[in-house]
Amino acid sequence: MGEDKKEKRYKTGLLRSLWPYNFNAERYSYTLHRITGVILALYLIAHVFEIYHFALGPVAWEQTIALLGSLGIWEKIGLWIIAGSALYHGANGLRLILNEVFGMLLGKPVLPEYPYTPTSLSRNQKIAIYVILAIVIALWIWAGLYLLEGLGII
Amino acid sequence: MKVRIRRYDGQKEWWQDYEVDVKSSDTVLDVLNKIREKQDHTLAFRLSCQMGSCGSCGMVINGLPALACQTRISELKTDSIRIEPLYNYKVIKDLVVDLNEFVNKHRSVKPWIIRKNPEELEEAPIEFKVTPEQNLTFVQFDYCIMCGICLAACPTVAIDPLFLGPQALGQAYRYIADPRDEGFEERIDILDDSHGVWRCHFAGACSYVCPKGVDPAKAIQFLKKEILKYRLLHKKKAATKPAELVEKAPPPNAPKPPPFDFKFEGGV
Amino acid sequence: MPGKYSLLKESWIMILMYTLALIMVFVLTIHLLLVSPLTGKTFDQVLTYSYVLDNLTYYRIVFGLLLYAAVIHGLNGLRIVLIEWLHIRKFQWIINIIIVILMAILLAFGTYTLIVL
Amino acid sequence: MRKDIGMETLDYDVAIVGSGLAGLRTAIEVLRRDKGKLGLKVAVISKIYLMRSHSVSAEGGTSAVLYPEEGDSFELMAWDTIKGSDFLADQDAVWRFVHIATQEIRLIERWGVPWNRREDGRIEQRWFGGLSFPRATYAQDKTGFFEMRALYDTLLKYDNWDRFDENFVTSIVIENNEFKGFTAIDLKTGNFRYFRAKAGVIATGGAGQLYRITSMAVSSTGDGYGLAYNAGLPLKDMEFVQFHPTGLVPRGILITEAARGEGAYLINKDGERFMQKYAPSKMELAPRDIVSRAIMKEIMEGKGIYDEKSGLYHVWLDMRHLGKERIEQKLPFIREIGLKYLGIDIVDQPLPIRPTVHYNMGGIHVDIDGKVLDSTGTPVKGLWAAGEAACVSIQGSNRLGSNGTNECLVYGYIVGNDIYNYIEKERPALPSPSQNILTTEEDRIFGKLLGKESGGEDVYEIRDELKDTMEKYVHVYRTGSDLEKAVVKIRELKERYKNIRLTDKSRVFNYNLEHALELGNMLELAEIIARGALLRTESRGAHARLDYPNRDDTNWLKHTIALKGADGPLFSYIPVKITMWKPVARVY
Repeated sequence: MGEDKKEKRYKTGLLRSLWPYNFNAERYSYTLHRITGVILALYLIAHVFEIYHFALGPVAWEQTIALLGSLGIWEKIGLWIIAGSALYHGANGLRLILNEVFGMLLGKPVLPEYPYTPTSLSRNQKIAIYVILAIVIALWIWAGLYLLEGLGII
Repeated sequence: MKVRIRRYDGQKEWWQDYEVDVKSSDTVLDVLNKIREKQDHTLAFRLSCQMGSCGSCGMVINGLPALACQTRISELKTDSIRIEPLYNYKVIKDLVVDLNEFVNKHRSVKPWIIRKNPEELEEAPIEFKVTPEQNLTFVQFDYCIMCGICLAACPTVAIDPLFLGPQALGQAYRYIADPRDEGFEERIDILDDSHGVWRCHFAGACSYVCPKGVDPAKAIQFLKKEILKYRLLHKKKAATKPAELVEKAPPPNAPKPPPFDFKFEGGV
Repeated sequence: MPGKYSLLKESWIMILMYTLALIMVFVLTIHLLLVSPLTGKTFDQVLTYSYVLDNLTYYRIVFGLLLYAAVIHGLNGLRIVLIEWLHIRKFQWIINIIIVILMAILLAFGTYTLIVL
Repeated sequence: MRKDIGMETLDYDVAIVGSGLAGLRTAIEVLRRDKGKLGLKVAVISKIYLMRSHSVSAEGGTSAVLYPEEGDSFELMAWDTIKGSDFLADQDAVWRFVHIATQEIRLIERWGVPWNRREDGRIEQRWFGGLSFPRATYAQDKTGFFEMRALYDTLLKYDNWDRFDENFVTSIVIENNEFKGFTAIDLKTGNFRYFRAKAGVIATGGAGQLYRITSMAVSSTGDGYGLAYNAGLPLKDMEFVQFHPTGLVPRGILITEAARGEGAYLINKDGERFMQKYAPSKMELAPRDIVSRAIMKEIMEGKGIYDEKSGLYHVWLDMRHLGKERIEQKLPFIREIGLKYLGIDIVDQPLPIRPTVHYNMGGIHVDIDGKVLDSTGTPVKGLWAAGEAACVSIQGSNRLGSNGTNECLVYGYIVGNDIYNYIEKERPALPSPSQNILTTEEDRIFGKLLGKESGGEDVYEIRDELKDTMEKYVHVYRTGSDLEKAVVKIRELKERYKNIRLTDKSRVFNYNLEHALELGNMLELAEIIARGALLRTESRGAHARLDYPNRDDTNWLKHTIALKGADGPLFSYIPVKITMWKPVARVY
């Protein structure tokens, strides 16, 4: 197997991998899952250091909060994105656990019937995806309103 | 109809436009044949059976990997076609891609029946007993024609060429699910690798584009389940019970030719 | 050469991933509820020193679990993205080591925060 | 791109050209017998990728006697085969063949073929045309595909072989009646290769591409026949071209005989099951030649249906009464084809079908062990042929449905064993041909064909005209005057072929060059078929002459042998081996 990374391949790479256009809903959710995952991991690193300031005492903590507060609306938007990421990543992750660990929502092996509609991408899976999206969006709007409320806009 | 084809001659890449007369019943492969035979003899693409069972003509048609021989023009619902070689492969010439890596990946998962006693594969009494229900557990995954389209759609293969890919993993599951096979433990280390089965994150694109309904995504999720079961519960292949060999039947008549004036008295 | 350059069998790592993910569903829900409208406070109020201190000391085990689950799950996720993206078997151990060091640093800081209070 | 022209020499013990069922089975058999004892190295050479061979399109089933306790017997299968062949089959070969078929079915079952099963887990069988017992073993309607899968996957198990995908073999090197290797072009680089081998196998399949409407793949251009013929080896019975009765209009895509085996009807314009006129006892399940002739007769009598899109006449294949569940279980691929190519669901509409070219009964003249024979009837040292490329002859003048895949399997087994025995016993050394042969061959391809700048004939135009000629004059029904016209036309095309010029001058994946080489073989074959048919003044099996409508056992119970002469093929005849049954009238 080609260990050589420099081999030229056609239309390949990170952006292609994350570009689900023309494909199925699961591939969109794959892209979202991966992007939200990376956002959360990076936020986690920052968040641990942010909380570390808490251990340094009330003054350091107030300073940190003030520093973040100086970002103004961007802090809230950032937190809103992170809240959304956490909600989506968690909910979609639960679906993936059902799929991967328990083999659920996939259907059984069947004799394929033309026109082929793979059972793993069929009704149950689609319902799960849309239910997840509905819940996540509802909670995300709620979180957004809360964050904006804190800013005194609403 | 306007056809845009991605060309490559070993040095430079370019898009070439062709104007072709098509009938609505034509397939994309017919269009390519018309171009090669009537307009441009230098166009290179693979084809063989023209009925969707050999898997030669995998290519990307209007952004979606598909078999050219079973994509009808009328299904595309566009007035121009854009044809590219399969994504994620090395292109050799025009629409011809290098499949060697793909076949090596397939071979690396040991896609053959493994028995504890290899003699059973050579000299078994009669046959393995496989009920229609047991047959159903793997026959879907045996539909794979090795066209390589699923790897062109897979987002993991797009960044990780070392990933075994949906085809190889699907075939690994096909043999693991086969009630005649006993090779689960031999395969598990190959599959349970840092570029093995766990690099699948269930984007499902392979199943979405598969021209034969193999549903490799399903097979891979089942494979994960089997591996987890094995690691956590030490259960081997709970999916299917191993097949039994049918009892030894009476030996067939010894091959001795009948006399010359043998009278046939059957109900023909 | 399967497994030669990996620290653990990939399936054990994934078992850890799934387990931590399930744990996080619970502990992260608690964490988010503590900074949610359900507390009856505004967003600025939930960030005050006294409120946070109350929570951190009262739910110390929850936050400890969250810290360990999140750091291991999150950074391993990052590792998966990296080994797929950089996909050179020979140098995979470098990614693994960087991730492990990063994990250790984050856990050290986090644990210190939780213990010192 | 590589500019240098170099010749690679690759040394192997066994070189197999063709990667279909017969080729793969031979490779497996050699390696399986060997088990590292002699360390035989096998090369599998194919002009396409392995697993792309046309064997994957075989649909219906594979005949074998599995249940003697239920009334089947080897005698019955041999009788069916011989009667189906219109008594042109060599009966000793058939007798051997029916015995090995049983073992092959069970062997590939153990290698992973998902045969359809009975409720108790044993292999299920079904009816097929011309059989007197339902003995077509099947895996849905993709039997050939699943067999290929199992063989290919099993071959992967062995280490001591190399695959040469996309290597187009251009000639067999034979000196002093001894096989010395193959020359080939590596399409991927355009390099010239010489495969030096102690034993060679030709398993290249048939030549359906001579015709416009054919169920055969684009790759089935009869290269093996051409290779042998150009090397001065005789071809046998080439005028017998099988027309499968049910090819989908307009392409000729195969609708398996299993559809009729499951109970489908053939219906003409008036809604009549016309087969009762032609084969009252077997009806739709008569052998293929009879059904094909019946359909053509209906069309000639004006009882066919005209298809406006393609301008072809056809009849209906009606499966509506089978029910959806049965179709899904047993004929899913046929349903898929109907939906995919015509938008017709066989569950509630009949399919338009007409005869389509399906199989070449003839082939390279081989003996009962698959050894290739030369013009005097002595075996060429170290050369075998198997499958459709060879003519043993088991299929005689008409192959029974479901006897094709098992001929490949059986002869793969026989040839593989024979090769192993040959190498084990005689321990031949690697051959050393005179360099002259190789350089001449290289010059023929790259100098005289690829490098040629003069001339203006187009490969594809000649190919199209050849296909139209064959379709028009050398079809199901043949007449002397039509065949004469065909011969004249083919000779004209052969003259024009000398004048072709290639537009693509590159080395990498030059399909233009490959097609030109294929066309050279196809023209030779077309001439052999047309002239052989012209000479055979009788109707037997698949060869039906309107001007000689009867079988003539006094003059024509013999095999045709075609040899390359200075000016077209030279014909001679050899007797049929009749050991069991004397020819009787063939009525179904």
